[in-house]
Amino acid sequence: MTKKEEKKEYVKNGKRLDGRGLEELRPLKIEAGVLSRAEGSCYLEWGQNKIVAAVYGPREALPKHIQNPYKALVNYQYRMATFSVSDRKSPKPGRREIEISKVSGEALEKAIFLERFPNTTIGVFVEILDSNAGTRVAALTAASVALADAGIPMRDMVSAVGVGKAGGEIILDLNKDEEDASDAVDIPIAILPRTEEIVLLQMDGLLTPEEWKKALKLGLKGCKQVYEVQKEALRKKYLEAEKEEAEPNVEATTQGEGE
Amino acid sequence: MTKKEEKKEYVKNGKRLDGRGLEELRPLKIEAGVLSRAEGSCYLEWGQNKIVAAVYGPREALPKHIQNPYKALVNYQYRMATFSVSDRKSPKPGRREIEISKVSGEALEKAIFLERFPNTTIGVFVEILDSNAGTRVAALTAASVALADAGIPMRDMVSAVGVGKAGGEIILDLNKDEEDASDAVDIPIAILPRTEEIVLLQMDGLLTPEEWKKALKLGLKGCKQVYEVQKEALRKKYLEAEKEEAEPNVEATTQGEGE
Amino acid sequence: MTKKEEKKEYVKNGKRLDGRGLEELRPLKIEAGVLSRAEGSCYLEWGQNKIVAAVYGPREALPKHIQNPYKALVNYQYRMATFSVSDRKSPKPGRREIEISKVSGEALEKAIFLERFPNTTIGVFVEILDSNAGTRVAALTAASVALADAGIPMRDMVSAVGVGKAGGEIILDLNKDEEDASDAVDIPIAILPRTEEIVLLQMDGLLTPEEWKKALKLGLKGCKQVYEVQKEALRKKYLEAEKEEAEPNVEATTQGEGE
Amino acid sequence: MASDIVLDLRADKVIEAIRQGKRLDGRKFDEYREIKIIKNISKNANGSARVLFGETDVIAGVKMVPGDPFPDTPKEGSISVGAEFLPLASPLFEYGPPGKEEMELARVIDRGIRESKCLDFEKLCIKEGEKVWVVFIDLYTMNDDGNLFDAFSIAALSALLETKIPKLEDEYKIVKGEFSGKLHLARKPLLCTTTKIAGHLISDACFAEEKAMEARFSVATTEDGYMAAYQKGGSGSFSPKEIDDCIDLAFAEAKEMRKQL
Amino acid sequence: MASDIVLDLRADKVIEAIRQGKRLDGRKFDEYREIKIIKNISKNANGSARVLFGETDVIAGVKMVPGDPFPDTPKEGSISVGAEFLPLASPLFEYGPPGKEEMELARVIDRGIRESKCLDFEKLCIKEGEKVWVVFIDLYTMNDDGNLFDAFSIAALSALLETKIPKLEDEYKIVKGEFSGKLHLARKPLLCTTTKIAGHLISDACFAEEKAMEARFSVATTEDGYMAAYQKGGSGSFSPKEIDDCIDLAFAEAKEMRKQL
Amino acid sequence: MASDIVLDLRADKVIEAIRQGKRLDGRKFDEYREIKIIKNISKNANGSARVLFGETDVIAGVKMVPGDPFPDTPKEGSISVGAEFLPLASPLFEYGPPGKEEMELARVIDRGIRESKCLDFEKLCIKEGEKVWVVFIDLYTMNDDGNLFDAFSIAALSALLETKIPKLEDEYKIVKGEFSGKLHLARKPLLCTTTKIAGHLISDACFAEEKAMEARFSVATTEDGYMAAYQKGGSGSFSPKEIDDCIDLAFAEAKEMRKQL
Repeated sequence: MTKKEEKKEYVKNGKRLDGRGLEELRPLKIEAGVLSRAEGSCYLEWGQNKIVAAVYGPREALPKHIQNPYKALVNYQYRMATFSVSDRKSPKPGRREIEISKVSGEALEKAIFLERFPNTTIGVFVEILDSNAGTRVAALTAASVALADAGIPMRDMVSAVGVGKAGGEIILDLNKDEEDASDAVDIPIAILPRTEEIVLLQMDGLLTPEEWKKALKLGLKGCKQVYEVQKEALRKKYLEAEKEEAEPNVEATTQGEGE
Repeated sequence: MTKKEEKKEYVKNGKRLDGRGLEELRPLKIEAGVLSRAEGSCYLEWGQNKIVAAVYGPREALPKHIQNPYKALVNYQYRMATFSVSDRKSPKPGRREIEISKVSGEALEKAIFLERFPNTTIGVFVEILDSNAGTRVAALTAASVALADAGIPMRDMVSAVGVGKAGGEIILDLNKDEEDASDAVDIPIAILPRTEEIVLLQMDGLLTPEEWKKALKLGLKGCKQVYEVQKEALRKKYLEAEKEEAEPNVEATTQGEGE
Repeated sequence: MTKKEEKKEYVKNGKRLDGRGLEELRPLKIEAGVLSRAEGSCYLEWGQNKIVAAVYGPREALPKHIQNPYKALVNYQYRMATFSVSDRKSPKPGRREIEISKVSGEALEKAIFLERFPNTTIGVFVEILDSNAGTRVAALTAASVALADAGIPMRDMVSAVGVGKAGGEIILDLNKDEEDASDAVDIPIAILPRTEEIVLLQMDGLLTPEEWKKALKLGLKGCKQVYEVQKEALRKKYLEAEKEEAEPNVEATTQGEGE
Repeated sequence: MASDIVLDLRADKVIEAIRQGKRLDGRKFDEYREIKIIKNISKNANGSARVLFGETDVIAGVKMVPGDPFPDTPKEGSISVGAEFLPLASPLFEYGPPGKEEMELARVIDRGIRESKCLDFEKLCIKEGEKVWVVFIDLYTMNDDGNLFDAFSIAALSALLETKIPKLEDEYKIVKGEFSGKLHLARKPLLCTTTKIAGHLISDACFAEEKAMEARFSVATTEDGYMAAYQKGGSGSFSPKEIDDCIDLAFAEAKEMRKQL
Repeated sequence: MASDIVLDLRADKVIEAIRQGKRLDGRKFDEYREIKIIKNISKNANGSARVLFGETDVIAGVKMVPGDPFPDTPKEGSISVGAEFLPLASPLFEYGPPGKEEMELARVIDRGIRESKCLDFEKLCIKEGEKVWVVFIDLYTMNDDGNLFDAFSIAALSALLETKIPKLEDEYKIVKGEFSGKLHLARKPLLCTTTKIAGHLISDACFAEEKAMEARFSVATTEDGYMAAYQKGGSGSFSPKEIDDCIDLAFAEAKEMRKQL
Repeated sequence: MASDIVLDLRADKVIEAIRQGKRLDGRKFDEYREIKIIKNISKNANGSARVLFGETDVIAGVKMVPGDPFPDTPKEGSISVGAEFLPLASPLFEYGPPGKEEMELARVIDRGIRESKCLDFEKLCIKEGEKVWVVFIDLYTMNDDGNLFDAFSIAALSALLETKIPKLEDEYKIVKGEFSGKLHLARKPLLCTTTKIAGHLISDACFAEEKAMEARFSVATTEDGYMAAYQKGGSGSFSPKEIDDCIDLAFAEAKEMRKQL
């Protein structure tokens, strides 16, 4: 986490170092339903970030004493492959991964109709295969698509994006270089896009309330762009599924174990 | 554990380096009932040692297979805060803490009418906030007061003290300097004061049976001094509780969760 | 794991460095029924290897969810004492010990009539006290005798031996020097001797299919030699037991807890 | 367990009261309990403090230890924050490896201190590329009556403000009982947490109120008008407007608290 | 659990089919599923690959890290293979410390690479007795439809074949994004696993077939006619003749697979 | 479990017998079982011994390893004692991280050796401030028929008395199979444990007697009249007079045992 070159310019002529505009996302591709064993799944590429998400459940929560008789539990696990970061990560989950898993799981809780599945647990497992800043919001975005793919009833999608500051500018979807700016501020944000309810919000770095107002506006806008890509991925999956159903299902032998 | 200055004198003109007589305790202050969530609690200062103890239970012992149908289990946990010692302690409990927890819990078992609470466990949790020799006996002394404060029926208090040898002299309540003497012997001892039954006794260092006889006498005497301070703390708490009961109890909203 | 002296000769005039012939086992001694608490036990010396094995069970498998309603589980544990190897081993079981435990347990499963003891577990615990190559096959050989000593009904014994290559020669029962040869190949093999069914087989090192054919033949031969020693140990134990039964059993007070 | 039912009943009462514009203990929505700060409670610590928010009772202790620098910041010391929810403090806490709540709390406290740049990490360098100070800040609960976040934040800051830097000799060996000065803090970051219950924003929630909470939002602010960290927790949500209100509250309340340091 | 019964029923079907000389998915006994290899799936890895065997989907990533040599081999680098069965891949997998199946798999992959001498450990020396390269090969499951052994083996080899050696500066510090060349492999060891079901030998068992398995035998072969490692697993047995058949199959199948690298 | 009931019945019998002045196996109250010491049972250990007390069967092994000195004792080596209750030895033992009974036992054995000053820690220094010998003493149960404390104590001492110091070359590297001499012991500390059952003091309790025990008291004595450590265990108590009796027994019994070393 070296904060290099105090005077580095991160925006020149309205363009960032990677050529993006201030309010521009990195390329985002989402594919739903990529794994056969999981109830729902998603593969996502967002800039250099590469992420797979899978959903299992709802199944009976075990051991029994963790069951909640009023609602399902969300077991969200965010993990990074050892080789997905610049320095090799230990295979054991670190404190960062555990904290991200906690707040991301809480963000999903608001979106899911948990009360329909008392005494159960919904497993949401996300693996980061390659990374370049913004993996927690990318992971949440992928997880939300995997939940929808699994047919889990949801109030709304969860759409997430990073927003923040680098070189004095408020910008959308920071990459690693920007996150390493000496004045960098990183604000992961996730919302239910239809109501703008904020379900995940973190920040670190020095930020004034005025800068925050600007960042929030940009964040909400970014989340909605992400939402469109999520919906498109699900639409595409749905169309494919319809097409497949018309044909004989020759792959049936490897489906159904998850039940 | 440096054993410095082989010829250091630990007693001069009947006084120890900190001014105490050979058979004199360091200042001991005990306060009962200091924590609202616990069933019983105690704050204790003994020289530089600062200790908090809390009691929870009896509650059903879980998992069920650990239950004893004839008596309650005592789950005694002695722990040191990372900053309570000279070199920072790892947050994980060490072997020393686990051994002390075991023998201290056994010492309390004799004092409590365990047979009245079959299938339950009584949690006795002690945290050392600052230390300067003699923490295990100070912890046991505090725990005993916390048990009484919790209303756990007891045969007798457990009163404990350190006794030992430094610079060739048998002395009461060794401090850290004395414990670092090259010929130091440390003997933690705990008794039921009314019957002089010994419920905790450990020793390390080179000691002759004759020295032990002298040390034992001093230890029993010390334990009884400790006993008086314990009783006084409970008497004071009792008087305060009576006083409070006469007044309307406005704090009731934060009591009772422990049941 | 230094591979020293590329040109070292491991066989001279048909003799190996320790004087053995190419197809000769190191001295093997087996004694059955050496521990009173276990249902069955075995002490084995094989060259420098010294091993104790004990069998407990069948007893109810716990927690219940691991139970198999069709057969007993085999819980085989291969462990090395910290001092049993050249460099001190950590007291925690390593990956090597866990892998060996897994494949050795699977090797025993074929030999035992597991289907007679549904919902139970059979514990087979092996401790290496001293070692010099070939401990996993020695351990399996000892475990098999301990199982028979425990009266567990078996299809056949499991007899095991190491075979392999050093200095270009296919040899039986490699010792540590031979295993350290630059071209060393190590092949632990275990069979049911009456049917020649192979129940354990591993290999590492560079080996051609032709060499394997030769090694296999030698391995089968070695296993059968081991089988004879196993049977002899059980016969001896059986005779002693008969003799003891004729006399009054004064040691009865320390038997029977394992049930 | 019986205690869960008790908690549920109590949460209902909390919500009922708040809907009527009241809190069970009579406080206003934006009112903190009485705060007591007791400094230097442990002589073996380099700095320490015990903080009470009403009956909530927590301890912070600081130890400075010479350690190896990270390879990519050879000139910088570092901090390490740990939080342990001692079973002393609540029947719901158990000993064991840190749980996710403890980790979240420790990491939020850590970010408030780290990102506020109140500590100059370069001044914590002992010898470049070889040895730096690691400032261990360890947090323990004594009695949990809610709002551990804010209590730990003020305890950590109080302990840091008291921290004496150990004197070194030979090869980075600490001379026991001697010090080379006091740790310098450039800013005083404090965390203030707002809890959303039944759609209302509440300051300094007590334990019973936390059981009724939808979500919480914690903001670490500095005396010169910056936010250094924030964190939303809980399964509920906040509207953008509510977040702004939380931020305003956090600045106002930290200002009051700072007077007591 | 219900799923166990489903598995048992499925195992019965697999066995019935095999007794009639058929497999449920129509493959011949010695036929592999379609193999797809996608290289360089992670830029932060020094080498990486994703491999699909039908619906079985696994990832391998390589990181080269400067480390301390073992005292008895001061001139040699080393490899470290880890396998994690991610819960992504199957309802039967859970997070946690590696289980015995993961350890066995990692160790068999490790031995195939190590013993084939495809990597010259002496070339992985940076400075004798001081610093050597440790080649970490980490394997993750994405979707488990059986035969993880062979899929991981080809993924590991593919990742190694792509591996770029990081550039070093100063005291063994990696220069990010720069490389000093490619890792050289002298051989291409590949593991092929034969599964025994109802007395017949089957290649590339899918998940349902594995549930019906008596035993398996995995052989790592090289293109120049050597076996570098093998391993029998499962509670069943093999006759000497069956082992020979497995070895023949392994050489033949590895030859085919090697064409796809 | 059935076995618990069996144990309870047996404990009743033990108590009944002791009340009548008898022990179930016919021994006198202060009588030890036959002790067998088998030395050098492991060539890879630097010293080792197997000890039998009747059917109680334990192993001790010593490994001397060059290690770093503690910062505050740069001229002193150290010892490390570990005890593992192997499942071989009893249906009540399980594999896993050391339990509190194992830790207590290891620490009492450790204190008997350490505090008796039988080992001169300064002679275990290899190079001041840089490298010292760490003497690892590892204890394993083979068969538990009671009184593991005393059996482990005599096993540890026997193993130490046999211990050969490894020869070193280069930078503190052990030359395999070569030794620079024998470890010197200035004293022979031995632990003797007295068990209180039904108000009577019993030596060398067997397993069934331990189930009936109120409390135990272990004393480590030396041949020159010192006690080096003691430890009370169990939920019962001792009167001051009983402690004195235990101490007298310990001196007398250790004297007898020392003849067998």
